[in-house]
Amino acid sequence: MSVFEAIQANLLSPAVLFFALGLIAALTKSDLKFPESLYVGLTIYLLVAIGFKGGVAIAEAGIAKVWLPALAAMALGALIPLWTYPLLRFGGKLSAVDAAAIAAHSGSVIAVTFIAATNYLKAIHQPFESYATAFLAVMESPAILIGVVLGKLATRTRGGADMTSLKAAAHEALLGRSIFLLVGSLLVGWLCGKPGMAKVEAFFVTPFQGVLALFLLEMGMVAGRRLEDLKKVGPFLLGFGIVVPLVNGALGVWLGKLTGLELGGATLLGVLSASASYIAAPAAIRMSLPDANPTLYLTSSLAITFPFNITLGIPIYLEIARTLYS
Amino acid sequence: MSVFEAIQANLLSPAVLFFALGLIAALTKSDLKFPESLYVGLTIYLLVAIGFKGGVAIAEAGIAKVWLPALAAMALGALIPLWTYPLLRFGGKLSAVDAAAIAAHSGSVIAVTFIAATNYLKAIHQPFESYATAFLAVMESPAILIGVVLGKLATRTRGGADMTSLKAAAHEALLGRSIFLLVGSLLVGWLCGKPGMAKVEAFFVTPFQGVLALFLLEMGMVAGRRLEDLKKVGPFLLGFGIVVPLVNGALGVWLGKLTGLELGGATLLGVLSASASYIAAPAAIRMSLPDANPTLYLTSSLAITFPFNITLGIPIYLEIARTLYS
Amino acid sequence: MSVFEAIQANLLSPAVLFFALGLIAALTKSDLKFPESLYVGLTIYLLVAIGFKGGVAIAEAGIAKVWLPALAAMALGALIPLWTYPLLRFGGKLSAVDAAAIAAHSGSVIAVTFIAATNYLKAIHQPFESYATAFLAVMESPAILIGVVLGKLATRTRGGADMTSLKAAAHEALLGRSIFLLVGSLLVGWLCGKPGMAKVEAFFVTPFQGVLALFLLEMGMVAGRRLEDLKKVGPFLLGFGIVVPLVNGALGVWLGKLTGLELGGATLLGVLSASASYIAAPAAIRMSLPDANPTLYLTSSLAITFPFNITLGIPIYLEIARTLYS
Amino acid sequence: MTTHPMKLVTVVCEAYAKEAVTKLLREVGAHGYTLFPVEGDGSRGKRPADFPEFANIQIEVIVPPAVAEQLMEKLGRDLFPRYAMVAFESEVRVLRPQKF
Amino acid sequence: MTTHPMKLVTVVCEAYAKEAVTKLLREVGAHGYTLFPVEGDGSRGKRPADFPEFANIQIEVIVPPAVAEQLMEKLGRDLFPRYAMVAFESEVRVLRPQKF
Amino acid sequence: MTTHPMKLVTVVCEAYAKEAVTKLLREVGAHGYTLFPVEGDGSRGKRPADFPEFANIQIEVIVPPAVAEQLMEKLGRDLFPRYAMVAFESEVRVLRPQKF
Ligand SMILES: Nc1ncnc2c1ncn2[C@@H]1O[C@H](COP(=O)(O)O)[C@@H](O)[C@H]1O
Ligand SMILES: Nc1ncnc2c1ncn2[C@@H]1O[C@H](COP(=O)(O)O)[C@@H](O)[C@H]1O
Ligand SMILES: Nc1ncnc2c1ncn2[C@@H]1O[C@H](COP(=O)(O)O)[C@@H](O)[C@H]1O
Ligand code: NA
Ligand code: NA
Ligand code: NA
Repeated sequence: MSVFEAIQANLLSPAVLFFALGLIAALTKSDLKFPESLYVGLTIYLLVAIGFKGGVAIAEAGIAKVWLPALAAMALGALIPLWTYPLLRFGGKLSAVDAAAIAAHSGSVIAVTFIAATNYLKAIHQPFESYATAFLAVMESPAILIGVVLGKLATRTRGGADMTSLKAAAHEALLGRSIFLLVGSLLVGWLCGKPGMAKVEAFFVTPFQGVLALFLLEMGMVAGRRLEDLKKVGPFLLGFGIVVPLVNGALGVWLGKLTGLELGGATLLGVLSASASYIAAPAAIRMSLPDANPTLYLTSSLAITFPFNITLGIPIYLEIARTLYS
Repeated sequence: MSVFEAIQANLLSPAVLFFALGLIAALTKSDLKFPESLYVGLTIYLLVAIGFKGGVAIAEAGIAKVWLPALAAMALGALIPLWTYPLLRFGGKLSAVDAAAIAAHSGSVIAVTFIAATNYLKAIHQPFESYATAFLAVMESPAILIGVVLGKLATRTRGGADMTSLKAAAHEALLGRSIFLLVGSLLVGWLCGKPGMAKVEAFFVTPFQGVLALFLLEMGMVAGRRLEDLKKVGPFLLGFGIVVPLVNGALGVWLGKLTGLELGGATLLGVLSASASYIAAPAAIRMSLPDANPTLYLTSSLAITFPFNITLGIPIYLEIARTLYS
Repeated sequence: MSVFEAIQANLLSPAVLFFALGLIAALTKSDLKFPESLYVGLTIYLLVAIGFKGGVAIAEAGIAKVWLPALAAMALGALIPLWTYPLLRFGGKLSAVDAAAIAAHSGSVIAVTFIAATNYLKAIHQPFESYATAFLAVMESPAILIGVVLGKLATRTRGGADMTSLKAAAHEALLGRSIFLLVGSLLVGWLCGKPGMAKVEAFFVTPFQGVLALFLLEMGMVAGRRLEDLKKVGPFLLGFGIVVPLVNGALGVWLGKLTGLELGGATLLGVLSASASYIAAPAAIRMSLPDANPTLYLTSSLAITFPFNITLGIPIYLEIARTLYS
Repeated sequence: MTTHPMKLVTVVCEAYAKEAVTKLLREVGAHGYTLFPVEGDGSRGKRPADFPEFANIQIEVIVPPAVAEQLMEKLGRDLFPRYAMVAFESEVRVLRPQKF
Repeated sequence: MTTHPMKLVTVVCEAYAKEAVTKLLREVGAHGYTLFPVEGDGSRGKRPADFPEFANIQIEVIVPPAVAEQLMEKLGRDLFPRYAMVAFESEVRVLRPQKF
Repeated sequence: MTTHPMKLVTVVCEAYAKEAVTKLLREVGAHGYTLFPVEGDGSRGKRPADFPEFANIQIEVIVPPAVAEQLMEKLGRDLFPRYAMVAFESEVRVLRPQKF
């Protein structure tokens, strides 16, 4: 299968098409709207399901196989903000706090993109390490923490207040609802193992792809509403939102190979490095760096990087992995 | 199986029994209540699932088979308000705006009745064209538009204002949430075809009938609350709500045969013609003909036609089709 | 399998582990929160599913087998408040209204514990009578009614007002949403029987255990928030919340044997007797005995009896049954 | 267009008090009310509204001044001691005084 | 810190009137509004808000007194006869009068 | 029954400002608050409340007049520049002044 065919197969999957339908709903100003509690319910389901599945996979594979690439994933989460910050600050001429906020986002990860990638790999029969969910679970916190510290250092003037909001950021980065659910379900899955999976598989695994399609319909609407902000962010961020994921994706794949992952797992680590959170990170940043401009970091991660990744990015990272592994 | 047995089998299905349970909840004033977001979530699920399945069916059957009966369905949607309007206006002595509103409702369609009919056909092993969902998707808009135009013509006095509310009605009729979801999911299903279905079947197809049963529990409660309005609507509308669906049902079956549908598909076109919306149409009418009295059109479609159709109507339309096709 | 192994198997099930995760979320003050409508949706699903399944089981088994143990269950529901009331009043030195409220709770039942018990029995391949759900459906109302009457008798001073709130309590005890849903779905299942089950099994049965796990995550959070009230209730209620379920559990098992149940069914009757409602009963009591202190009865049933039952209690009641039946 | 003075009485309380409050409203002769699902914090702890026991509502009712006084008095006497509850009144102006 | 007087106009109505009310707000020149999903009871029956037909909303808008008067007048004339609706105004004080 | 004057301070803001606002309430010494999930429209665009980023809340707090003044001042100084937010105060009357 050529890259071109791979991209086409991805574009015609229900998940991506429902995402496009959501975009259209937003652009045609249809009155379609998901109630917030439906959004929350879908999120809880997806995080618990992916975490549980990953935990069971770790129990099967044994921790010996997982710790090294997981550590690499954490390091990557912390390093990405460190290299993107100067790029944004000096290349993009952004204010310190905006640069820090966007840097935190590029280091962060988003479960939906990861899930879409696993579905894609499954669809084209490319095997992968299911315990890769562990990397999803550990990459987010370091990225957010580093980003917030960068922002605070750059704006330290009021002293005392900073410590409390750093603490709030740490609380959010470690115990915020999406990370808590993901890590917690991973642990539950780990403790349960295969016998536990047998009990709940019909709910957490079988219908999973359909739920994802419904969720992407909602995400399409949310991203669609941000599309008009593309004009506001300027050409630098536009390019940043596509080129930096490509670089980070390659970095992730390469590090995956280095730490002993197979082709599938390395692709997933690439996808994670390339992805940028538009749920957990914005919440943490809005609370700990309220002076950063949400239009910049949200548009970049939600309206540029996210659509790029789920349409073109995923097949490209796989292609990068194939090149590296051949 | 005799009509009598067919009706009995239908009445003892979980869907119809849960509808009855909902009626009882409303009549005994139990404090049972579904949160609105659960209602919205169930609606979104049902519309997306039915639309997607229909789209896949179109992809399988090929557009060549679908376009003619679909066109007939659209024509039927537009014609029904045109013949019921004078009946309501002169037979029922209703005001022009009320006649137009009720006429729009009789032309419109309701997904739940359609779904109940497909389940019924499946249960008694009567094959049908799955792409019939396409008819569901195209009948609603013409009916609402014609109804609103009739109402506007009859009450044109204030000139300018009319055009803007006609435009609002058109927007609602074409992009209102239920039509948007149905048509959009149909297109997605069409583009995905069988391979897409394989991915999401476990969510959109397997549990579908159970979700419908739960939804009908809610619909029973909503219809039950309208039951006391039966006294207010008078004997004409009571008869109208049962006789007109029978006529339209026969019309639909006949047109289905004419345009080449099999027995099952013709039955479904009959069910669609006979059904009356109590979700999309009321929303459109309340916004574009606010002077029409909701008690009249809602009671008629929700408390008379809908319960009649899902209990007795569906087996009757099938019987009509059997007679016509034998 | 020894009791110890049985308990361990239970503790490592997804349901119990997700409950623990919910406790941790509450104790670490994570901002994880389920929207109320998700909670309501999960409750509706669980009650309808369990009721429907039980009704189908009754249809299969025949009413002849069910009526005697069901009657015993009702009697048990009424008797438990009668023996626990004096214990609370004179042993625990509680006020009359508080004693009545707590007594009502110990007689009441909670679907989640029952469901967890059926899952547990299924997991260890212990057969049981599926129609046991009928006992769940009939035990709650008598317990609440007796409890409220006890409370009213003890505080009768204002005359007239009492009758109206007794009537309100009866309405709540018989038509309150959880009892209505459970009894109603039981009837629907009974009328549908096996053919109806075939239609909705994929929604109401297959994913059931997974939904339960998600629900217990929420219950863990709710129970966790009550944990700090443990200090307020004093040692008597702490002991009461564990010892009384053990006594009632043994009583239930014994009565189950007496009325002809097999080992599995008797265990379930024991679990029901031992369990205490923290949903339906508090609602009824808060409305009809508003002077009772919710901290006492809620902490007792939600933060003591419930966690005890789903972790240690269930395997213990099974062990009691094994001893009695050997 | 002339507007007329009325009182707006607002009650914030645990959801289980709904029946008791609306019964009181009927007794004093209010013609309607509006109910909000809310979250809250107060002397009886946080009410995050994710579970019936922690659910909170706000009920607003427009009534003539005399009815407002009666209502406040009964709320304070019968319901304040039993339920998590706060109540206050304020001045509003309406178009159709006969409606309330 | 000085605060400035403004009017708060509150509209409680069936959810289907949302378009009509927000259109009116734009016409009279309001700069924003806040919308609450509510339940209610009134002369046109219970609105338990579990189904679009029975859904109820409250819309609050802060406007200068002159705009409030205009708004109340139009509400009373154009929308009261057509929709389940209640409206009232009250006095509030804000920090940034130019915002409204 | 005698009622006592209090101030009701209302804050409408993006949901992400919740922590910042409730922290401020604790600082000025408020004893409770009520929170409404709302939708809205304002100078910073529509907030349809279907996604955390577009979620909107209204927080109402009853406080003595002096506290209200302090609260409004801090809101205007510390939070208005950072968050989508509107705040206003109005006069209400309560039964138990010591509660607030
Ligand atoms: N000072 C206050 N301002 C606004 N709302 C309050 C205040 N105090 C209490 N409430 C509300 O009233 C409910 C019951 O209050 P309490 O009985 O003090 O726990 C709380 O959950 C809040 O929603
Ligand atoms: N007296 C009242 N006080 C507060 N809200 C009211 C009152 N009357 C009506 N409402 C609200 O306004 C809506 C429409 O009122 P109505 O047109 O009287 O049915 C009701 O559903 C209530 O939410
Ligand atoms: N004039 C207004 N009246 C009522 N609420 C408003 C008004 N302006 C803004 N709001 C509310 O305050 C929120 C934030 O306003 P803004 O910062 O102007 O976007 C909006 O989403 C609305 O909910
Ligand atoms: Na990343
Ligand atoms: Na029709
Ligand atoms: Na019990």
